[in-house]
Amino acid sequence: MIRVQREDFDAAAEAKALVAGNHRVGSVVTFVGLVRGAAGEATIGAMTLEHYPGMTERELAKIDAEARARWPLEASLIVHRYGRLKPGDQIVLVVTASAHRQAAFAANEFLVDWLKTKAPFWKLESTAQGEQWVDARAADDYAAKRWGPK
Amino acid sequence: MIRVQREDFDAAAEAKALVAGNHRVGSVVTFVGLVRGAAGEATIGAMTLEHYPGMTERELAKIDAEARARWPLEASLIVHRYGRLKPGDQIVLVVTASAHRQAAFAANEFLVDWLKTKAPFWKLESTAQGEQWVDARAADDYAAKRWGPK
Amino acid sequence: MKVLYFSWLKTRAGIGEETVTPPAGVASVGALLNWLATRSPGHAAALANRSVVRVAVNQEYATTNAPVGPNDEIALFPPVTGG
Amino acid sequence: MKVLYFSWLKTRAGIGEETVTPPAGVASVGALLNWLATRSPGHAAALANRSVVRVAVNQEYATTNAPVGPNDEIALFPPVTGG
Repeated sequence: MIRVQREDFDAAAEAKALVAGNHRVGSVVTFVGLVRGAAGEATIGAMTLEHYPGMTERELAKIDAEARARWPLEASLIVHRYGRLKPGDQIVLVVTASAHRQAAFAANEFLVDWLKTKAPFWKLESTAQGEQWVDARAADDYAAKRWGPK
Repeated sequence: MIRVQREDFDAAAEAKALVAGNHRVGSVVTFVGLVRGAAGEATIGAMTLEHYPGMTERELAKIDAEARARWPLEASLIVHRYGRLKPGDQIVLVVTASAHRQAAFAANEFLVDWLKTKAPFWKLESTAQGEQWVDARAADDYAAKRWGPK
Repeated sequence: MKVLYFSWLKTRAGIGEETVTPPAGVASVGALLNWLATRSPGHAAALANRSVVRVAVNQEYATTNAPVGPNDEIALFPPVTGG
Repeated sequence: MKVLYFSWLKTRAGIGEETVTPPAGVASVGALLNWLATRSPGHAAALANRSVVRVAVNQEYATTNAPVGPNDEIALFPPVTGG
């Protein structure tokens, strides 16, 4: 399942609803990405996430389907926010549930790596020096590539 | 931080409290282990977790310190329950928080792997066929060994 | 043909969305980018460094030689930075 | 010397905790296990397969040749299965 929304999310409530009543689930891994308070030397006042409505949902759904095809997951969920956020705010939630922990951990890392290089979101940081679009990190491409071709 | 308790836990509340006000944290990874509803062919009615009070806390604290030494974590938490649990109940919570996701993911997997082979807990499964102590899994030893000597 | 610009491509081009009718010969992503770059100094600045311009045709990632037609939605944006 | 048994070692030995005074020659974990196995058929059954008996001395994992003394807390248990 995937969702793109302006609103905040409750990670535990989402994870609980996702596996409720499914007693085949033994491991639930949850990733939450937060807005950090600094970019290098500069203090971040706010962060605005722009996205491409329509394509975002398609890309997240494709990534989710890919993870479901690669690992024996009982359930998975991606929730990604857009709009204006403050340091400490939640940006993204990825939940993976499986009978065994290896699948839940690996699928979760895969989803986070891939959504960072595929999902059409762009971060605009506001600091005392003004507004600045965040550059893509080569480390993210590298992290995504280790999973092989999509 | 580590805690051993009979009571259930609220994973999101624990994670939130752990990183509250720390704007260096960009990634929070949460692992929750649940009681599964079946062991092979047998349906599990209940699961009792016995432990060694005192040594349990020492081992968890050692594992936690080892993870903190290996990865640049902003915060970490292990909560492990004992006593009688039902399928779907939460057994263990591991939370790791870091500036970057790689450290949070790796430290979390390390903690789960190590606590499964080091922390003195033993599972007793109750099925229609009676009570049975769960055997240690060779796969868990193997998973823990990939992190090298402790 | 609808063209969308995101992130700093939107800022540089000075426009977020426009409907364009390129000449008949403009039938691929690459040709479209070349033609769009001639529309204004802002467009030229936005498209100056093609190595950091990603393209989607009808909301799917596309390469330079992918075909484009009058009914397509083309989106231009830098490498993504979500998550 | 206090000896604790957990999981199926407790079930087989028929006791969870006992205070024992082994002979003076019993000064290592290995010697203690040999001596404990003689205390009852249950003890013998619990300790029959040493490869699945783990030992802690004063709440720290210990190997067969680790020393044990009168004031120590010794715990015997199978490989752990928590998490």
